[in-house]
Amino acid sequence: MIKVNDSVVRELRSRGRFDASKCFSCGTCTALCPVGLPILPREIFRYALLGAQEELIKRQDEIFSCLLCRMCEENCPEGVGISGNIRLIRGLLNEKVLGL
Amino acid sequence: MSLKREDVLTILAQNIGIRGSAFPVASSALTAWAEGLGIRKGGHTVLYTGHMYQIIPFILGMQNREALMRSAPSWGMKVARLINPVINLTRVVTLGAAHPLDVLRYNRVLRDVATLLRSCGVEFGYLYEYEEYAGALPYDMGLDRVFLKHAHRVYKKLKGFGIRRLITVDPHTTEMFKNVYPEVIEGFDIEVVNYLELLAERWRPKVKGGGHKRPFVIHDSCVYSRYLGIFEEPRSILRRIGVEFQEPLLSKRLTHCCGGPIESIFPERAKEVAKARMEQLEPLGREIVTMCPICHLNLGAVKDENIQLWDIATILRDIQKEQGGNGNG
Amino acid sequence: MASQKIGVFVCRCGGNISDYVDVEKVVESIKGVEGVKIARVNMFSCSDSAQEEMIGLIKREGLDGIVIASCSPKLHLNTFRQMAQRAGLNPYQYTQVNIREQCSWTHTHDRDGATQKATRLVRAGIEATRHSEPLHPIEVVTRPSVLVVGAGIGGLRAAIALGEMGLTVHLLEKADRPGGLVGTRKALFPTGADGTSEIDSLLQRIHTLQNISLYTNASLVKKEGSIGDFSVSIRVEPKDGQDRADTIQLNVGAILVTTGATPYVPKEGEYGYGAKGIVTLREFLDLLDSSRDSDGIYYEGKRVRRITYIYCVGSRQKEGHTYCSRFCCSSAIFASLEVHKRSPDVLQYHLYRDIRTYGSLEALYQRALDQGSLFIRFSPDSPPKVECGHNGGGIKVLVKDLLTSKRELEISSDLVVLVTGLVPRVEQQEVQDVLKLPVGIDGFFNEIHPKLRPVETVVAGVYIGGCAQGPKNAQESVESSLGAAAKAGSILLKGKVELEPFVAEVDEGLCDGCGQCVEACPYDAITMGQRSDGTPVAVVNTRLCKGEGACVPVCPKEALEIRGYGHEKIRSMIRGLLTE
Amino acid sequence: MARILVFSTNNISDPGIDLCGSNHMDYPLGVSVISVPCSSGIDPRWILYALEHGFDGVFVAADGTDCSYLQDCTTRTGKVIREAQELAKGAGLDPRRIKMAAICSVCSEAFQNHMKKFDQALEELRGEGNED
Repeated sequence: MIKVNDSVVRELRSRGRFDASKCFSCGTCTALCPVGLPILPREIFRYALLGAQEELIKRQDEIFSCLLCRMCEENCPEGVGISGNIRLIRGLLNEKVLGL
Repeated sequence: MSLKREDVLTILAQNIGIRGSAFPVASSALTAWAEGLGIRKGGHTVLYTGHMYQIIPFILGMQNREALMRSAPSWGMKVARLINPVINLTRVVTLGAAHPLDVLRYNRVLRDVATLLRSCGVEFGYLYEYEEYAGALPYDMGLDRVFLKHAHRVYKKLKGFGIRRLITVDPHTTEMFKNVYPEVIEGFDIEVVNYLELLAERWRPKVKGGGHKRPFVIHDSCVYSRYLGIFEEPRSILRRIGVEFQEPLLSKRLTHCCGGPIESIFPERAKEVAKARMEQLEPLGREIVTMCPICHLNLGAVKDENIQLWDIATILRDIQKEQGGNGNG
Repeated sequence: MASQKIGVFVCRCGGNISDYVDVEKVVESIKGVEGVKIARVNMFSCSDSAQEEMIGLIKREGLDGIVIASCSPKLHLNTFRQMAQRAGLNPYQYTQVNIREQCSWTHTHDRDGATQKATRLVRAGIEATRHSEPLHPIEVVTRPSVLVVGAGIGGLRAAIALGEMGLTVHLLEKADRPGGLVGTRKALFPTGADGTSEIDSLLQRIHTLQNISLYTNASLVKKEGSIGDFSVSIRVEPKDGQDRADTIQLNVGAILVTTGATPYVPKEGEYGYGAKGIVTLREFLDLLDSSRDSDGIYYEGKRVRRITYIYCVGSRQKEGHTYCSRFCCSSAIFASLEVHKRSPDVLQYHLYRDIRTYGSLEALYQRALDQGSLFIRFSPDSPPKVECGHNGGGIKVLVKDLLTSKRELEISSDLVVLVTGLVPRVEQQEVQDVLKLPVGIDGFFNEIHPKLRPVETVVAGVYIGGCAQGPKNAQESVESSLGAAAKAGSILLKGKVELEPFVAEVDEGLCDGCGQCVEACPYDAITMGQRSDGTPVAVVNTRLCKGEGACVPVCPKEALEIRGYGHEKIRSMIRGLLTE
Repeated sequence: MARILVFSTNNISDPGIDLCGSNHMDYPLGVSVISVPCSSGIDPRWILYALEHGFDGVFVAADGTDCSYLQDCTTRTGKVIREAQELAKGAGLDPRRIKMAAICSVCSEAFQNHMKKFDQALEELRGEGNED
């Protein structure tokens, strides 16, 4: 079970323009990802929006594997700022996990 | 085995925080390219390298020493993280690692850029040892606090030199100054222009005879094409000097990444991405044009021996020389 | 007087028919059929030139019946009936045979087979025309007055539209004041218009129109007569100082039913309803309406920071309310946008099955996504569970999120909004009983066809609009009510109306007066009368008869048939279909 | 190919059957349609007549709950079908040759499936008949 923790979203929004809620999970991003990680980026956004910090921590490798190449963002039908969102999640993890 | 993410990030944060650079190497190595060009120091308009081309030979050198690091004991990196704030480990590790030919090749790109700009009458200075890394890597990695501190410091320095306009030479530095700094620094008022934009606007090379028949294949940088919308400019300049080129299926706004951005943390994954890109480029020709030092580095790591990678500035300069001109036509 | 000189026209329909059916062969094979005077092929039967040519042939050859084998009668039955009329034929001695939708387009791979089938269909059509009687539409004179039942936003707008046409309008409202569901709402989606002032301005308009009478506390208690001339009784409840209700008799030419619907109220305990912090959509809208100037959202004095919406509460159920109420998604999302605007720090979770923000309302959904609303889809097999706080604890909503492979989520919420839809009003039953209007499976009044005849009912002269025929938003209610008003206006302004002549008919020679048909008729259109010799015989009231034919199969003597669908006609069509 | 007579209704099932054609969805060639106002008005004697005169099966495409005339249309049509089946039995015909299903104005796929299955079922019945 995931306990929805609204502080994560509040924190991400305080760091910058976190607009992952626009995502409607069509999967275009996943299909186009040159790294080919099936979890990128929609599932990660879902966990972030739900405040499932533990799930994000489990997927740090994927989160840091993103090239920020914006292939997905260019083709996102909802215009989600995917690379910006990934950056914000990295920031959150750096702070929470590494204290950086 | 490669370096762990937390080690990379920690050392990166330390390097930026303490030494102001992601990859602190000797400042002589950063400014060597400008020797003998007689570029004035400072001024309202400066050519801004952001260190990107200069550090590539060191990264290459370090990759060659990977075996050495692999043999280090597992506690090694812990110790490294502890001592890095005191001793510049990057500098130590890379000492003498850069291959002189690589240094020449990448420095040459910067010299070519400077010459091309001059040939269309652009005047500029250079900050030499005072130039700073723009901070793309910590920004991308989400090292927000470190990055913000660094960006403010860089901006203050630029203002201190009275700089009004930066001419950038690589996509990452361009993106940082053009889009990121204005977002995070209130009142950021320095104009930023990429040298490709300037060439597209002003360069009128003399062209003798027909087109240049070498079958070049063009590879766009993600940052140029998708972040900055710079993809018609390089094509326009290449056409202007008679270069013919092939477009891969994925190009311009849909260009395929070279894998570079994750090279520092996931070198194996980065290589796979680079190979995938190479497979798209290779069938179209043996000479590939890149515009970004990171692309050049990463594609270079997976290319066949018979494939040649050229930075766009080098190609333009070479042909300009063949055509026997320096100035604007 | 059956048709003896029949003209048959087989249409190529460009190539739509002739690409798959050998139309020349069809014409050849029916040329010898008894009664067929001429048989031709047309390129486009519906074209002006082809119609003129056919009219010429009908006149020249003295045809008394025609068959056109072309597209579906849904498209051109009336076109060709009018053409027949222009040629001096009775329009009901025309038969349209559908060899496009029901032949060429369904059997595209077997030209020979399709050609043979087309021939059989045309033979049946010839039989139909041969056995058709000239029929005449039933003409009825209409009174220029209308009864509108229900003065919500739809009824008010319809009354004004009819009043502006110059018709006398009697507007009935069951409650003590008009306005319906919109009358108390401050912000209507998607524009944010103020419902209260909207209704006020409509009422002002009504008061300026002399030919509209508004009755509040009033209900319809009796109806007699039929289209064009209804006689209705309305009962007006006693006002202060009166002790008796008034009954008023009115004569009207048409009746509009705009009785609306009512919000679904969850059962006690349904998703925790009844507990503190759990409200219906309507209650939530009231809460927003009553605090429009406030900067945050407050519930019982406490600032709300997390709102969870549960959609489809009481809608799309396996039993009971099986339908979708259409407006609730948009309404809830519109409300959530107001929350985002007033208080951006409120986090909003939308637990939904499907989002139905159709047309331009999709923009609301997009805006909600953009502003940070989180949409969580659940399966109807595992609806969310609401756990109410004990000892002052908050509310927890548990839901299996389909997008994270059915992981169970626990959402702590300060306020839970049950997004409820609309259900038929209990009071609707009276209107239903008085007007004998059929209702559909959902309990709302049924139109003849949702697309082709959306505001007409099988009771000629009675039209439905607004939520009485199914849940709608305010704008759609007004649109359909205005549609009903236009339909009523079109017959009343003309002064007369023609009804299709397809009503039941008794063959007095066969009827033995058993009376089974009287019982079978759902519209009380058949009564038992007497022949001149005193023997009982069934009598059809053609104004009440709807022509559905429920009486036909029950008659042991085959004495009853629907005009145009007689026993002999059907049997000969069956034979026609079997002739190779 | 079985010969199938379909009784359909002007307002409700006709549009559904027409939609098959508009979508170029094929069904067996032996299917022919006669349209009436409402399925409750179909006379069981017509059904028997069709079977006795050469149709292999009769299918009533009923209005179902969409009927604009009658709330109890399905019940009434059901009664028509039962009576027709009784008549068929009385005449020594297999009552399975008579079938009914609700076909609405968008039921093109349902109609296509019904026709394919009914055609097959009638072929099988014919096979059984030959063995007798």
